[in-house]
Amino acid sequence: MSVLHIVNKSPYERHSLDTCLRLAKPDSAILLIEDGIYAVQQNSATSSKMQQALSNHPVYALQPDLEARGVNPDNMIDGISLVDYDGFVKLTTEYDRLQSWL
Amino acid sequence: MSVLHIVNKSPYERHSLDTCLRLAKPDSAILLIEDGIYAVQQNSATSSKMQQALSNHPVYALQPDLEARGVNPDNMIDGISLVDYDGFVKLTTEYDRLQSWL
Amino acid sequence: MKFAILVNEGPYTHQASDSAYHFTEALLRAGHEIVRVFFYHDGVNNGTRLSVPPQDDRNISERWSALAQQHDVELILCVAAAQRRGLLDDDEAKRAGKDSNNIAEGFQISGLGQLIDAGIQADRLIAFGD
Amino acid sequence: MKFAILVNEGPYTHQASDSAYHFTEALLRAGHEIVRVFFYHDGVNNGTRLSVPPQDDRNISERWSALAQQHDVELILCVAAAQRRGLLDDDEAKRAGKDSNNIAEGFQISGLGQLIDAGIQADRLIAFGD
Amino acid sequence: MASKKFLYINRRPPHGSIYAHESLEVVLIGAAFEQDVTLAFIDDGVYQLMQNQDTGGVGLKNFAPTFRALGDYDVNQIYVEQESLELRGLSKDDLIPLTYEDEDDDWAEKDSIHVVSSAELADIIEQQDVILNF
Amino acid sequence: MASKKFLYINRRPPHGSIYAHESLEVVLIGAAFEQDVTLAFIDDGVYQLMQNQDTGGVGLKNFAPTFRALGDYDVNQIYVEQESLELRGLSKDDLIPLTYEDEDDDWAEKDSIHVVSSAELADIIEQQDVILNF
Repeated sequence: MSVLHIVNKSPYERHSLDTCLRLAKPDSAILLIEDGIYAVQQNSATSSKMQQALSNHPVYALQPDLEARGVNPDNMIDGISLVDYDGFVKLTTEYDRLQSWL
Repeated sequence: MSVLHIVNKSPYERHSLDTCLRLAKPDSAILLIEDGIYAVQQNSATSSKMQQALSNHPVYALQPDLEARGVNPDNMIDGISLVDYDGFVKLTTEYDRLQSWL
Repeated sequence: MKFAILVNEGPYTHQASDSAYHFTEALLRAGHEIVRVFFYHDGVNNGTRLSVPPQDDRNISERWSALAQQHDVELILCVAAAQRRGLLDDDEAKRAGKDSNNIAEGFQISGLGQLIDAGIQADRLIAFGD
Repeated sequence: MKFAILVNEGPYTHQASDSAYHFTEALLRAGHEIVRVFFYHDGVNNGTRLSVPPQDDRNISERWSALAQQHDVELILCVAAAQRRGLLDDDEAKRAGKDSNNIAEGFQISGLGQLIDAGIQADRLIAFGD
Repeated sequence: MASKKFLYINRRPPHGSIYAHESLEVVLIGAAFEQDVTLAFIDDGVYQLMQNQDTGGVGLKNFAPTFRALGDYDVNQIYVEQESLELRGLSKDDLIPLTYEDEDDDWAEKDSIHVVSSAELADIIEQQDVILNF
Repeated sequence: MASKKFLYINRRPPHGSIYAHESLEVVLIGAAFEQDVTLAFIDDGVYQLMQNQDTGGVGLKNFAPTFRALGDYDVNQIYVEQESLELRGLSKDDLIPLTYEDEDDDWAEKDSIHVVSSAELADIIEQQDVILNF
């Protein structure tokens, strides 16, 4: 397996997600943590970008970070999977390399 | 006089400059410091935005920060004025309120 | 004119403390009065006396301490922010049962009210941060 | 599997240290080996023993110390980053002529080579930061 | 001492960093000084007011409920930028309802949150004496 | 011990924060470990390589000249993203020239900097064992 890209920045204040999506190869995965969580919201300025990303990459979001931010899972873009910290660890074993877009 | 808006973030990584320009009233001034300096470069993705800003606001850039970053003053968008730290202080006395877009 | 300065980031990591220092020096050159320099968030880390920067680099904490001494400038670390981050004076250390303190000469620990008071007293409040 | 963890931000200000801690706990739950937790940039501030957070809040430094003790996890602060920011152990303090030190139990100060070595030793290196 | 108009501008999301939390601490302390206080939530700052924040899983302190106390501290001029909400797919319904009791109107309960346009917010910024941005 | 491929991704501008400077310190230390080292400059990271940086006025340490030493440390795979340069109105001529002497080619002086497209950079990222992002 290839790279797990980890994005922890809000897509509205930083350009980390854009750069990640520009440089992530198809089949590499994307995990949203911390303020990166805000990219999951449907009907937002980010949603078309994320929908396109989902056609090339598995996309995950860290549930404890989602809950902390009060983002309703019902308002998540379809196709994003939630993981907890144990699932986060599992992902990091399934992908060969980890790239944190700090 | 009105507000001196101070922007210290790169226009390519953060949205601070956009928010500043959206919320700054005409005749308020804009001072670029630290990584905000990169907004001065002509023929860049930021230059049309800055040219428009210049029609509504006096725009200043902090020269020591410009020099630190190796930005050539010859490549600055026309109409931006350079100030040193003494000039920065002078600006803060000429405008009634200071707003740092941190 | 009376100025208050707010520093929101620690030394070295962000340019904020450097910019604030150069601005404060320029204020003094121009003869302005400095009500207070208030350190908040990671800004409290400017107040350590244990910093050992490389010899060819600036010593940010000592530079602030010297400014305080030479120009009688009040340097205040927010107590709540400082406690979280491990910046303690002798009193705070004793109260918390800690075996040592680490605050530098010229810095004082006080409440957030000093920030509001600075905003009220000063003609201009300027913030430096990330 | 062997993991190395890099923490680039200090306690409380950014979530990085919290995320790294919860991730490390989950690694241990899953039975993975932890080569080293390396603290760089403001991350070195996690190693203070002088932190006094509010009583209803987590104590980030103590939590790392406890993890080191219970699971024999190596916690390394980068020496150059630590010196700049005023994090010293007893040796460093004496060498620099400082009157006290402030490092917490379980943390050690060492060189940047330990980060590279961690990258070489570990099957996975993961970074948490701003 | 003359009263000054203080504006706190909140542009950062909660939890990813402590700025939002420590900013609220300033507002609460500041409320004791009897100045005229206004809060503005812009950009990612609007996320600070999201309902149903549950920080149990990340082990951070949840300070969002504290916003509800602002009315009791006479902090009831709270402006949220419409453009910032829309960009994020949010509306006022997603935000914690904040209210105060209006002593000039027989203690009627009133809404503290006002969703305003960028242009209105620009006017509000111009009316202040002291602006703090976290 | 088997050699690993290390990639350092630099995305932050210099001087506004210390990340770029402390990242370079990692690269220099890492060079002693005889691993395969690649550097990538993306987004604002390209500003780290700007010519004529003069930090005298801000009193910060100017670490830019240190990049010239990388060739002597066998760090000569330096990739700069074309898209990042263009967006900023920059070209390779604005960057510090970095070179190395190729021992496999009679010590001929060669260019260390390669301006590459996003697609090429994506391939380079996929070929690494350890990725460090500052």
